[in-house]
Amino acid sequence: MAELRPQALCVENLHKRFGTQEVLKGVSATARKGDVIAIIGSSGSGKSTFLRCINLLEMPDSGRITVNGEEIGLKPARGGHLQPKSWRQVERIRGGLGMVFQSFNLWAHMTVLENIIEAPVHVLGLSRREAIDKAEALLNKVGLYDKRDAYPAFLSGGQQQRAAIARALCIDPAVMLFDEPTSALDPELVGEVLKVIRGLAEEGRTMLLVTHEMRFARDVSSHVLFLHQGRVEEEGPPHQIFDAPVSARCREFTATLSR
Amino acid sequence: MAELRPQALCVENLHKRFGTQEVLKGVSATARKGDVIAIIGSSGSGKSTFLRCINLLEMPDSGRITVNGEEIGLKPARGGHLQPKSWRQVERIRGGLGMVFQSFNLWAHMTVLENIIEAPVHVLGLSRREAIDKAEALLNKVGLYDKRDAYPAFLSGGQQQRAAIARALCIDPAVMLFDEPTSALDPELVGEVLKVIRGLAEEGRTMLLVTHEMRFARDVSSHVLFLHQGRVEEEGPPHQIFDAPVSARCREFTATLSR
Amino acid sequence: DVRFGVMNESYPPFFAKDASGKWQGWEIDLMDAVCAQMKEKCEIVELSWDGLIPALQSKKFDVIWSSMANTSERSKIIDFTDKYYNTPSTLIGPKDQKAGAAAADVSGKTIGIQVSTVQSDYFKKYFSKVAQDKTYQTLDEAFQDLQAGRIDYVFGDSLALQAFLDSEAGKDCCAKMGDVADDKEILGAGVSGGLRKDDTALKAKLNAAIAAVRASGQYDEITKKYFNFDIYGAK
Amino acid sequence: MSFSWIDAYWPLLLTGAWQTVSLLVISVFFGFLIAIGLAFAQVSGGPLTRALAQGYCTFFRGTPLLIQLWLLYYGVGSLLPMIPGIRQSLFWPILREGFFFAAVSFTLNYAAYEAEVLRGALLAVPKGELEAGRAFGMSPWRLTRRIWLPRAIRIALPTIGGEIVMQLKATPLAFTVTVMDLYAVATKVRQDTLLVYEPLIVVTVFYLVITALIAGTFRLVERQIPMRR
Amino acid sequence: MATAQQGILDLLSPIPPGWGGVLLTGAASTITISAGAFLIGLVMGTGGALGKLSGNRPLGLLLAFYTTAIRAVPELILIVGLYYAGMDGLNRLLALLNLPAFELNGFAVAIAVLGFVQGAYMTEVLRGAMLAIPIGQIEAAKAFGMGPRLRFRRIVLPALLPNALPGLANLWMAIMKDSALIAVVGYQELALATRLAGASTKHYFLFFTASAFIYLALTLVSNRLFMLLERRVRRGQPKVAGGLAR
Ligand SMILES: Nc1ncnc2c1ncn2[C@@H]1O[C@H](COP(=O)(O)OP(=O)(O)OP(=O)(O)O)[C@@H](O)[C@H]1O
Ligand SMILES: Nc1ncnc2c1ncn2[C@@H]1O[C@H](COP(=O)(O)OP(=O)(O)OP(=O)(O)O)[C@@H](O)[C@H]1O
Ligand SMILES: [Mg+2]
Ligand SMILES: [Mg+2]
Repeated sequence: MAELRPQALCVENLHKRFGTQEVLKGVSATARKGDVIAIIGSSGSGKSTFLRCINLLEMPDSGRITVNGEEIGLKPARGGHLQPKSWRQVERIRGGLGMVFQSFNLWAHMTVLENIIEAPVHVLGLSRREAIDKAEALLNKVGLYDKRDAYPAFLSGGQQQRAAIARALCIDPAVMLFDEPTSALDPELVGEVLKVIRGLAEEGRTMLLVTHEMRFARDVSSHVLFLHQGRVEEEGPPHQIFDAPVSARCREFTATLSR
Repeated sequence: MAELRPQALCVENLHKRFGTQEVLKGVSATARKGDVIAIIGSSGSGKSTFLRCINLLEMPDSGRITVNGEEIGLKPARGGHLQPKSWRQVERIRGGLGMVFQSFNLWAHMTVLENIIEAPVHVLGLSRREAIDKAEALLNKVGLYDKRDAYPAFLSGGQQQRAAIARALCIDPAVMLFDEPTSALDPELVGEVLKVIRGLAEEGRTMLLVTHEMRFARDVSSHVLFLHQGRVEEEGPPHQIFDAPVSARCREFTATLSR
Repeated sequence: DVRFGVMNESYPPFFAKDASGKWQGWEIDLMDAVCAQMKEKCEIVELSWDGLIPALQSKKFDVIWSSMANTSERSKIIDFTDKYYNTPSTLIGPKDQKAGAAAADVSGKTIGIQVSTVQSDYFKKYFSKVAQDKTYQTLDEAFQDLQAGRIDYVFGDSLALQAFLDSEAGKDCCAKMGDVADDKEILGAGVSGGLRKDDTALKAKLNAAIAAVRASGQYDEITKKYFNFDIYGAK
Repeated sequence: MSFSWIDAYWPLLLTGAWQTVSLLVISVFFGFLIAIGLAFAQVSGGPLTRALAQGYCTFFRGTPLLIQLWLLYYGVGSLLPMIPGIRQSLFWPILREGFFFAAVSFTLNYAAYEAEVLRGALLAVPKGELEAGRAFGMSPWRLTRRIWLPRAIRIALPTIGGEIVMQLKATPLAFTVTVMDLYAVATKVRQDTLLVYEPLIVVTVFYLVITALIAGTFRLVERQIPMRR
Repeated sequence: MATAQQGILDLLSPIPPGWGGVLLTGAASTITISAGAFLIGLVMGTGGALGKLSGNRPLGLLLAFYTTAIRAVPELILIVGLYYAGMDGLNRLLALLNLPAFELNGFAVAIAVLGFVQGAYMTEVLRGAMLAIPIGQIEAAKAFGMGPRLRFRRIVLPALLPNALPGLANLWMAIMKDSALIAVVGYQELALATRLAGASTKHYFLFFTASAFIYLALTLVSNRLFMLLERRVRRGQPKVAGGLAR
């Protein structure tokens, strides 16, 4: 059944090095519309780098990236890495990718509300009114309505993270890249985010989700990727990864779950 | 038995407001030597503020703080909050409190190693050699030895968090304040941190630990504080809080654990 | 012991500092002569124009000896010795311009003047209704604008203007348009030494010395070294 | 203290004040625009544009403004009349005025100083916030306009305020090209009357008012966004 | 042409009657004055910035007055006022008390005044730079028990320098030219030496160009130093990636 849905994101054989350290050694992933792919792996295994390569915040050294059937044109640049043929294309594609950063990266000179409506108004061209309505609905959903006029520096960690989630959701992206979106959230809010993600998946949106919370990964994902030292060590549906992992490393890693 | 151990930290009736919002409405907590107190509660409930008030990064509006039997002298200041009578005393006491920040706050102009030896060398007066030896042992413990000469901006989230933990441990503090020290760590590393904390508790160190990972809280703590809207809604040993909470709110909150 | 305040920017041929730091020029020679007459040891204190008055008043030196013209405005603040030179005021302009130095001649033209000179007072009284003025910090700048065609006349002290007309650049472009009609009230006071108001003893001494130097012929001797005419002006 | 001279000089003082303010506003406004370009050329341009921008800043910050003004007015400016027809053209009345040259050279000079300040501020914007902008598909232009520049300007505000005051204090140099700004009027009064302090005190009061206005405006703008301190 | 060549060399020769030596001595005193004023300014500015950020109301008001008033007052009036009027007053007071008159070195007074003014500008530059430091880094220093001085030396200073250096470099460039004001108390630096040479010889263009080159050389050297310093203090900062903000 899953095979009938169109491909939303396809990453092939991504390589990336920082200096002499090869962080990604040929990582591939494919997501169909409505997929929720969880990416797990130990700290420093390259999860964030993988996500950041997809929207070209980091330039990969080699590999191919296709979003919604459109391949990002890449050409070799000086310095050994790739570089987009057309920045226009990259910007257009980025506009359809929502991203929640591990360190939130809220814009410090804007209030929460302004942060959220920034991209809808100035990238997608929504009217301010529309954007605000939408943003307020999202703020309600993440329980941050009363903080909408606060500046990020005055928010608690969890509040910042929720603002970042709302910001990413507000552009209605077809594909979402979440880098540990629940790291600063309490279990109740994690549950809320879980619900939101499920809802989005049902709407047919695609999600890549880096997380350290195995329970969350298992509950939310349709597919799990286990990254280890820059390679996909194992992948499969959650029940396989968590209950019957094949590779020794993956077994070790997920074993702690039931500790 | 616990009653025989000397008091390491005593916070009485702490109040704190930001503008019109009262964030802490009289929070008290007592920790004896070797206690590990977990502080849980929903996002925005004032957990970080509570920790930050203890070492006076935020000035409380009222309340008393006693560290290792020495009460911090506070006097009212203009603006309605309190203010230390002697900054000297505060600095001395802070030197004995290790803190891991929710947002890590590594010093960006220093390498990981320099970050870690900074306080031991310049506050405690350790020799550079000694401090480096100690720092390297800690880096090994948190699995960051190979990144010791990297600058924080080039580390992954989890690596930054581990550096921050090592930095706090390196001053051998009698009391440690951990603000979500495992939020960016994978389950294996969480297990490692758990071990470290247990080891420290056995050495007789005292820990206050804000966390969203209930399983972790339950495994590591000797006492749990459930904060809700700026008040201690419920407190007790972990098995009480997690298995038989009295208050409805706490029941609701911890219920998600077994989801 | 008398200390003479000299402006620290050169104004040749009256006073100029050479590369080895020695002051020379007509006014310096005159100073030496006056000092010899007074039997005083003299000393030069050099300061920028902005420092002259305050330094005089706080007794850092005793007399301003720096080609300062005596005007009624100025004599409200400090006292002046008798004049020791006074030169006519001249208009110069491009060669092809019609000569003449009356109000009718300059009508509708732009005249360059150095700031706070007697000429600027003269302009105000006689030319301001018919011509426009442009104020310069130094005459050298005015000469450049004259050559560039930004102004039609330069109005100033005949000595300085003549020096310019004698130079390479001046020879090519410009010529004397004429001396302006005299006005004793504005142009007549001449250049004198500036003194503190209460320093009447020194004033008397200096006046006597200047008169003696003039009477003895020393004045003309010094003048001859620098000029080929008498710069004392009308009595 | 004697201020009776004001009676005779007030029309001059007024035009002087007007000249000072116009020079300040013109040079700060256009200089700032140029500075933005120069700063970006330095932080994100190619090697050539970077070198050009750096060279510009070095030259204009490195040589005295007086000399720049002098070269422009007496050097370039005195060549202008040699261009045939220019003396008859519409622009001659502007081109022959020192004001034009003062405004131009002040603008160029201010741009060089401000570009340095902006360059530092652009580099001080946290990289993550720029990445967030990019991740949302902002084009470089939009990212610059909405995130990078506003954020950098905010970081640089106190310094920018200082640079504007410095520019105000530099305006008296215009006198060397015959512009009678307020300070020049004061100089004239001082030389006419030999009053040492009074004319300068009038200038000081005027400068104080302008500086207080600048400082107040900047304080207001700074307060727009609360800072955690 | 040959004579002109010869003339230029003669005019610029370091031995009188050439003016080269005068220009170079002038340049040396320009550097002395500027360096002195800059250092005083740094001290005042650091104090001022810390004071402004301390949140102490009376101190804040005092410093607001300092930065507004001192920047607004023309340096000339400060130097002249302090050196002449100020000292007159002082000496009159001393005379009343039957104490010997007191002589200040004009050179020192001018440097102090210029430094005092620089301090007002630096206060703002440094305040801005301090505000741009992520607050968490300062909090971390506090949390580890660092006292204000240690904190400033080890954390605040290295973290603010990258943000402050461009502004400080600007001030340094500006003070090198403002040092010309020293002339009102009777000292001579590069700018005045240039004008003297020009007025005495009428070769304005030559000497202005020569001194422009000296200034430029001073600038290039200071630029280089500031650049090396900036590169050093920016260690650990990631580069801004890509072309124009991709
Ligand atoms: N500096 C500040 N100024 C104003 N309000 C603040 C400030 N810091 C925190 N707050 C507010 O105080 C409340 C408590 O914040 P705190 O950081 O203590 O929450 P927390 O319990 O740590 O939450 P989280 O789990 O999300 O980190 C929040 O509503 C927050 O918005
Ligand atoms: N800009 C960079 N320059 C150099 N090395 C980097 C850079 N960014 C990341 N790295 C290194 O690349 C490796 C992978 O980093 P990445 O952030 O992808 O890890 P991660 O899997 O997201 O880890 P975590 O779970 O801790 O966030 C790490 O060892 C990190 O130190
Ligand atoms: Mg990561
Ligand atoms: Mg918190």
